[in-house]
Amino acid sequence: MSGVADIFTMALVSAGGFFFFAGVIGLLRFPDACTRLHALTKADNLGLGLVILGLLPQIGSIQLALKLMVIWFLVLLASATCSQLIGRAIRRGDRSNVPDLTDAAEESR
Amino acid sequence: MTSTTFFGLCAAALVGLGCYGLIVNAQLLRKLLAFNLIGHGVFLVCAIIAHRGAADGLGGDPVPQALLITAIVVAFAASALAVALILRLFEETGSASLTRSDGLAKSDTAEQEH
Amino acid sequence: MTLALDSALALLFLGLATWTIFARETFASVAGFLPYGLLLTAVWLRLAAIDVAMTEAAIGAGLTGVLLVGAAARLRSTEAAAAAERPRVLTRLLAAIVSIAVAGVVAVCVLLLPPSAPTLAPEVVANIAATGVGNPITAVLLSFRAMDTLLEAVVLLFALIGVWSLAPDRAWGGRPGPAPVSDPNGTLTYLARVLPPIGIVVAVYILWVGADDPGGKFQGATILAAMWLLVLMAGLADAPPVSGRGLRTGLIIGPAIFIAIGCLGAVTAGAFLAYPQGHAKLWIIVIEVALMPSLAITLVLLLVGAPQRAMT
Amino acid sequence: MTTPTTGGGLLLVLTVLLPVVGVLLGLVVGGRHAQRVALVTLLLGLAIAVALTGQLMHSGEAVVYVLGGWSPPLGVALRADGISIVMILAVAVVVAFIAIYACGNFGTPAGVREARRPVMFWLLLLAITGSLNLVFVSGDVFTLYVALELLTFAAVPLVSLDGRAETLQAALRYLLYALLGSMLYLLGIFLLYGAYGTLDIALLAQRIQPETLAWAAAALMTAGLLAKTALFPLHLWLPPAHAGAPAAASAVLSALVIKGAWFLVVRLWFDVFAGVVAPRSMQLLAAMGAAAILIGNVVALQQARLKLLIAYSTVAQIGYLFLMFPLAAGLNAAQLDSAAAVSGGMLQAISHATAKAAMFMAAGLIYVTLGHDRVADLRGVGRALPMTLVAFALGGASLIGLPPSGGFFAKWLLLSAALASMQWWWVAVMIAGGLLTSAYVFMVVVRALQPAEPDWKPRTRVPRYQQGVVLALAVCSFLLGVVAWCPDVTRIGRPGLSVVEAR
Amino acid sequence: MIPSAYRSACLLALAFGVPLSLLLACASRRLRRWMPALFVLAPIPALMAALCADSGSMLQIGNDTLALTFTLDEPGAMLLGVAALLWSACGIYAARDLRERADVDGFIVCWLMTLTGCIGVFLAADVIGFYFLLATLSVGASGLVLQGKGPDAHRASAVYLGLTLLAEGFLLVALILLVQATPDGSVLIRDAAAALSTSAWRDVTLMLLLTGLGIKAALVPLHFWMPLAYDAAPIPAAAVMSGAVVKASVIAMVRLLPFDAALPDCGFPLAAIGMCGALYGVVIGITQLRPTVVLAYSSVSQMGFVVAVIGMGLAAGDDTTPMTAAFYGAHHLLVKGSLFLAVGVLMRTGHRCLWPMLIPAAVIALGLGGLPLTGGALTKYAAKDLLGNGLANSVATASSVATTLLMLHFLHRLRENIAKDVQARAPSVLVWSWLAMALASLAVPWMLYLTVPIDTLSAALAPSALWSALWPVLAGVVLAIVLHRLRQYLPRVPAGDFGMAFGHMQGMCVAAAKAASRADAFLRRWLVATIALLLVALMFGWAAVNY
Repeated sequence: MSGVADIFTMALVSAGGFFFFAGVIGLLRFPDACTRLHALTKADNLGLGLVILGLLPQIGSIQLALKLMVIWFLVLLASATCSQLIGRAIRRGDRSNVPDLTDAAEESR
Repeated sequence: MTSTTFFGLCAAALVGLGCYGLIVNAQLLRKLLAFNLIGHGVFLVCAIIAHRGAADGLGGDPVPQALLITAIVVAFAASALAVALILRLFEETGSASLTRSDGLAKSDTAEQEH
Repeated sequence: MTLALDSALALLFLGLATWTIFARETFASVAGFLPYGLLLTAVWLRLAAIDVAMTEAAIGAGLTGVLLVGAAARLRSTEAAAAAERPRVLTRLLAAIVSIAVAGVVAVCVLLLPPSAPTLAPEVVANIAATGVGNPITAVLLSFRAMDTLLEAVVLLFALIGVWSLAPDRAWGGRPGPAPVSDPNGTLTYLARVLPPIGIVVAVYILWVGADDPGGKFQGATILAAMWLLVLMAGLADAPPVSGRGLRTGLIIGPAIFIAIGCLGAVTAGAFLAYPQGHAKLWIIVIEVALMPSLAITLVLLLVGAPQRAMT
Repeated sequence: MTTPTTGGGLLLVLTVLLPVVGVLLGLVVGGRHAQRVALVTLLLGLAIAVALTGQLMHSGEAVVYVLGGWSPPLGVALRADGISIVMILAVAVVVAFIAIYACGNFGTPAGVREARRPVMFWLLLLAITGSLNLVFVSGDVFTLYVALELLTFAAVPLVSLDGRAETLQAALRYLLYALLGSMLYLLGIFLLYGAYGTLDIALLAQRIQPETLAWAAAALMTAGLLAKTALFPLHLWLPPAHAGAPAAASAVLSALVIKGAWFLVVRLWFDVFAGVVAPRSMQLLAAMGAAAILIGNVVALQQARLKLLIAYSTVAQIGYLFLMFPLAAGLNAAQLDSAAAVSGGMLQAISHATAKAAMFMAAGLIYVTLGHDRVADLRGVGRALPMTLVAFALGGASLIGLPPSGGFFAKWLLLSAALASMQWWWVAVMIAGGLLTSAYVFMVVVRALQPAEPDWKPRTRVPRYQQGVVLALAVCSFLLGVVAWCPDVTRIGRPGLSVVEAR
Repeated sequence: MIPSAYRSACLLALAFGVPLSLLLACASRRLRRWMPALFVLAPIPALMAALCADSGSMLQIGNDTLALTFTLDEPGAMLLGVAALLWSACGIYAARDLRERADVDGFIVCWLMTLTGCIGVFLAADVIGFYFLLATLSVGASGLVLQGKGPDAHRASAVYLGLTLLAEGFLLVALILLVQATPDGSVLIRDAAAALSTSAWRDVTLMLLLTGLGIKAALVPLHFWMPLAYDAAPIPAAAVMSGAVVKASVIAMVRLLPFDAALPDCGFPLAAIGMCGALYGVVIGITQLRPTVVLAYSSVSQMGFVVAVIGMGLAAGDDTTPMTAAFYGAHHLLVKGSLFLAVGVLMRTGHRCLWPMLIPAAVIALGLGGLPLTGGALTKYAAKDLLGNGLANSVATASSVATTLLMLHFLHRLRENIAKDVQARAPSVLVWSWLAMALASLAVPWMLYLTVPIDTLSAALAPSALWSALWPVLAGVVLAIVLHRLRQYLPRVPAGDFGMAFGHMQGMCVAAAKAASRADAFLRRWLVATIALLLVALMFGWAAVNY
C-alpha cells in the first residue's frame, strides 16, 4: 500500500518540480513581461499544487493535510491577484510600479 | 565542515558585503539595504551559536534564538525610521543621498579672519 | 548531502546578497532583496530555529520588503544623481579591503568558537515547567527575559514616535499616506474583502499555538498588519488620523498592560515581571493577547509613515 | 551564584519604567497635557534618583534587582553601582533644568489642541531619560544593546525636529552611522555569548579569558560604542546634528546622550574586559581622545557660528572623557588607587554635562535675541542678555577647568593620576586643551561684550526665567567643585575598591 | 577660641569677603551703579587686617576632606597692607575716571574681580585656594586691560590672558607635584614648601614653578606681555596691575620656594636671569617714548631685581629672604603705582601748574634708583646682605645706576607728554589721590623699615650707607645727560620688543588651524568615516592580539 503511495508522491512531486523548472526557464527566456507572467503563474499554481498533492499521502494527520491545502489555496489567491495586477499595469503601459526584473534577470544569469 | 560552521562563514561574507555596500553605495536606500545585510550576517552568527548549543532535546539554545527575534524586530524598527527619514529628505531636497561634503553648509564652516 | 543542500542554499542567497549590493538600480537591488529574505528564512529552518524563521519571514523579509519596495518606487527619480556620486576606484578598493578584513575577522571568530558550545538550553528545560508554557522560546521571551520583550515593544513605539515627528507641521494630526482610491470591482478589492477574515483567524491561531509550539504574538501581529495593509492598499479604508485618541490608546494598551502585569508581579510574586505561582501561563497569554493588536497597529503605522494629509 | 536582589532594588526598575510610562501616558493624553505629564514625570524621576543615591550611600554597596526572580545567566539583572548612580543623578538634574528652559520654546500654542514640535519634544525628552537610565543600570549586555537602540531612536528625531533639509541629513548621518555601530556591538555580544554562555556583566567578568574571541568581541563592541559617542575621528555626525537641533535638544544631545555610549565603554573596559584589554589598547583609546582634544578645539576656534563652535567643543571634551583609561590602568600598574582616575573621569563627564547644557541653552537665547548666531557679530549681547553671557562664561570656565568648577577638580584628579603614573604626555595634552578652550571662550565673550549700535533692538525679548535657568545650571557646573567636600560616591560598589574619602 | 585669634580670623574673613561680596553684588544692575563710590572702601578691611591681625592667624573654610585656608604671615601682611593702600588710592582715581566712560559695567566687574583675587592671593594658605585666586586675578586683570581703547587693547589682553593661563598650566602641574610630595597629601602651602626640598621631583617641580611664576613676574624673556598690557590698560588699571597684581608672583615665590636648604644649582641661575632682566629692561626702556611703556620696562627691570634677590636667597638658603623680597616688592608697589597715577595726572595738566606735579614724581622716581633717604635706598640697603659682596652686588649697583638713568628718561618723556592746553588742570580728585600715593610711597617704607623691624635706623643713616646709595644715582644722572645728547642715535624698539616676533608666528598658527579644519572636514566625509570606523575596530583587535 505504502509503495503505491510512494510512487504516487514521487510522480507528482517530480512533476511539480518540472513545472517549477519550466516556470523559471520561462521567466528567464520569454521575450516580454506578459509571457513571463504566464510562466510564473504556471510555476506557482501547477507546480506548487502538484507538490502538495503529492505530499498528501505521506502525512498521517488530516489536520496537517488541511493546512497544506489551505496554503495552496492562499498561494493561488495571491498569485492570481498579483499577476492580474501586473498584467493590468502592463496593459496600461505604465511601467512605473512594475519592477525592472528584465535586466535584473539578465544580469543574474 | 559542519553546516553550522559553513553558515558561519556565509555570515562573515554577508557582513563583509554589507560593510562594502554601506561604505560605497551613495543612495541612502542602498545604504539601508547594506545595513540589513550586515544585520543578517550578525543574526546568522547568533543563529549558528544557538544551533551549536543544541541540548536536552532542543534543536538549539532558545536564549540566543529569543535574542534573535528581538534583534530582528529592532532592526525592522530602525529600517522603518530610516526609510521615513529618507523619504522626508527626498521631499525636502529631491535627493536621496548624503552630499559628498561633510554635512555642514559652507556658511557654517566659513572661517573668520583673526 | 546536507552540505550540498546547504551550499546550494548559500550560493543562492549569497548571490542575491551580492546582487543587492552591486545592482545598478535601487529598485532592482530591492527586488533582489525580497527573495534573499525568503531564502534566509530557509537558512533559519536549516538551523532549527523555527520561531526565528517565522519572524524573519514575517518581519525581516515581509514587512521590511514592503517598506523598501514602497520607498524604492518613490525614489526612482534619484537614481541618476546617486549613480553620479559613485566614489573613485581607489576609494572602492580601500573599502573592499577593509570590508574583507572585517569579514575575515568574523570568519576567524566563527572558527574559533569553543568546541564544547556553552548553552543555556538545560537551564531553560529545567525551569520551563515553572512558566507553564511549552515553547521554550516563548518561555524565554515572556518569562526569563521578559524585560527584553517589553523593551522591544517600547522600541517599536519610540520608532513610531520618531516617524511621526517627521510629519510636516501643517499635516500634524492628519492621516498618513495618499488619499485612498478604490476600484469597486478590481481584483485587489476582491482579495481585500475575502482575505482579512481568514487572515485574522490564522493570526489568532498562530498566537494561540505560540504558547506551546512555534508561533506567537509577533508573527500573529504581522499577519494582522498585513491584512490591514491589504485593506489600505485596496482603498477600502483610509489610514487613521494619528491624533485619534482611540488609535493612540490602541498603540499603548499592549505595553501598558505588560507593565501593569509586571508591577502586579512585583506585588504578588515578589519581583517585577514575575508571575504568581501556577498562574504563569495565564498571565503570559494575557500579555500576548494584549500585545498582539498593539503590535499590529504599530507595525502598520510604521509602514504607512508620517502623516501627510491635514485633518479636514 | 550572583548577588540576589538588594534593598531598594525596585527603585532601579522605577528609574527605567517611570519615563516609559510617561511616554505612553503623554502619547494618549497628547497636546499640552503631554508637557504636564513630562514635567511631573521628570520631577518624580529626580526624587527617585535622590532616593537611590541615599540608598546607595547608606548601604555602601551596589544596588541589584533580579527581574522576574530569574537570576542570571538565565534571567536579567539590573545593577547600579557608584558610577551609575552619579550619572543617573546628573541626568535627572540636567534634564530637569532643560525641561524648565524648554517650557519657553515648546509650549503648545493657544487655540491648537496639539502641535507637532511640542508634543514630540516632550515625548522624546522622556524617552531619552528612560533610555539613559536603562543604560546606566542594566546589568545585561543585550539589554544594554536594546537600551542603546532606544537611545538612538529617541535622539535622532530630536536632531531633525525642525524638519529643515540639513537637519534631516544630519539626522540620517547620525542614524546610519549609529546603526553600523550598534551592529558591531551586537556582533560582539553574540561572540561573547558563544564563547562564555552568558550575557550578564558580572558573570562575564568572572568567566572571560584573554583569548582571541574576547579580544575580537572587545574590539567590535568598543568600536561600535565609539561610533555612537562620536570620539574623534568617528565624529562625522556630531557637529551638524548638535548644531542643527533646537537649542534645548542640542543641550540634551550634547550634554547627555553621548555619555550613554561612553558610560558603556567605561562599564565594559573596567568591569567586563578588565583583565583582557591590553595597556596598548588603553593608550590607543586615549590617543584618539588626545587627537579629539587638540583638533576639536582648534576647529572650534575657527567656527563662524556659535552653535557649531559649541558642538566642536563637545567633540573636544569627549576626548577628555577617554583620557581616564590609561591613567586608571597606570595607577593600577603602580599599585596605586586607580579609582581616583575613574572619579576624575566621572566628574569630568558630569561637569561637562552641566556646562555644555548651559552653554547650548545660552546659545539658543542669543540666537533668539539676535536672530542669528554668527560669532563675528555678537555685539550687544552683553547688554541685552547679561545673565546669559555670564552663564556662558561660567560654563566656559568649567570647560577650561578654572577653579572651583567641577572641571578643575576633574582635571586635578586626572593630572594627579597622570603624574603619579608618570604619563607626562597626557599632562601636556590636558594643559594645551585648556589653553585652546580658553581661547574660544575668550573670543566669544569679548565679542559679546562689545557695545551694539545705538539704534539696535533685540529681535525678541527672552523671558527672565529662561535666562535664570541657564544661569542657575551654569552656576551649578561652576560650583561643582564642592563635591570634593563630599565622600566619593563613584567608588561605591566598584570591584576591588572600598568607600574612602575623596582625593 | 581665644578672642584675639578669633578677631584676626574675622578680620581675614572681612578682608577677603568684602570685595567678594561687592563683586557678587554686581549681579544686580542697581547696585552696580553704586560700586565706583565703594572702590575706595573695598580694600580698607584688607588694610585693617594687615595692620591689626596678629601674624600667623588662620581662617579655615570647609571640612577635613578639603579646606580653603587663609593666613597672614609677615611678608603677606606687608604686601597686603601697601597693596590695600594702592587699591584705595587708585579706586578714587578710577571712580573719577569712570565718569567719562560710556560703558562702565565691564570695568567695575573686572576691577572688583581683580581686587578680590589680589587680596586673596596675599592671604591664601592652601594650593587650591591660591590657584583659584590667582586665576581670578589673571582673568580679572586681562579684563581690565580689555577696558582700554582700540584693537591694541584686545591684542594686549589676549596676549596677557594667553600667557598668564599658560603660566597657570605650569603652576597647576607644579602644585600637583608639590601636593604629591607632601607625606599626607596635605594641600597647605607651608607643608608643600617644606616637603619640596626633599621631594623626588624637586628639580622638575622647581622648573615648572619658576617658569609659571616667571611668566607672571615678567622675567626676561617672557616679559613682553607687560609693556603691551600696561600701555593698553586705563591708567588706574595699569597702576594697580604694575603695583599690586604683579606682586602676586613675589609672594608666591617667597611662600613656595624652600629657603630652609641651600639650593645653589637652582638659586644662582634664577638670580642670573633676574639680573639680566634688571638690566635688559633698562636697555629697552630708554629707547621708548611713551611714559607708560617706559614705566612698564622699569617694572620688568625691578621685578628682575626682586627675583635676583630671591634667587640669591634661595642659593644661600637664607630664611630672611622672604622679608627682604617682600620689603623690596612693597616699595616698588607703592612707587610704580604712584608713578602711573602721575602719568595720568600730568597728561591732564598744562604747563602752567606743571612743576608741583612733576617734582614729587621726580623724587619718588629717583627713589626707585636708590636716592638716599627715600624708600628705595632703604630697600637696596636691606637687600645688600643677601646679594653679598660678589658679582651680584656689583651688578646690583649697576642696576641702580641704570634705574636712575631710566627714571630720568621717564621724567623727560613725562614732561613731553603733558596736556597741550597751558591752563589745563587735572581734576582735583585725581591730583589728591596721586599726591597721597606719592606721600605714602615716601613715608611707608620708613615705617615698615622701623616697625617690622628690618634693621636699625642708625645703620640705615650711616654716612657710608648714604654714600653707597648716592653715588650710583649721581652716576646715573651723568649718564642720563650723556644719553640725552646722543638720543637721536638711539634705535626705536617697538613696545614688547622681540615678543612682537611672535606676531609673525600668527600666520603659521592660522595655517595650521586651517589645515586642522581641512583634516576635520575630510574625516567627516561618509566614506572616510565609515572606513575609519572599521579600521578602528581592526586596530583595537590588533592591539589586543599583539599584546
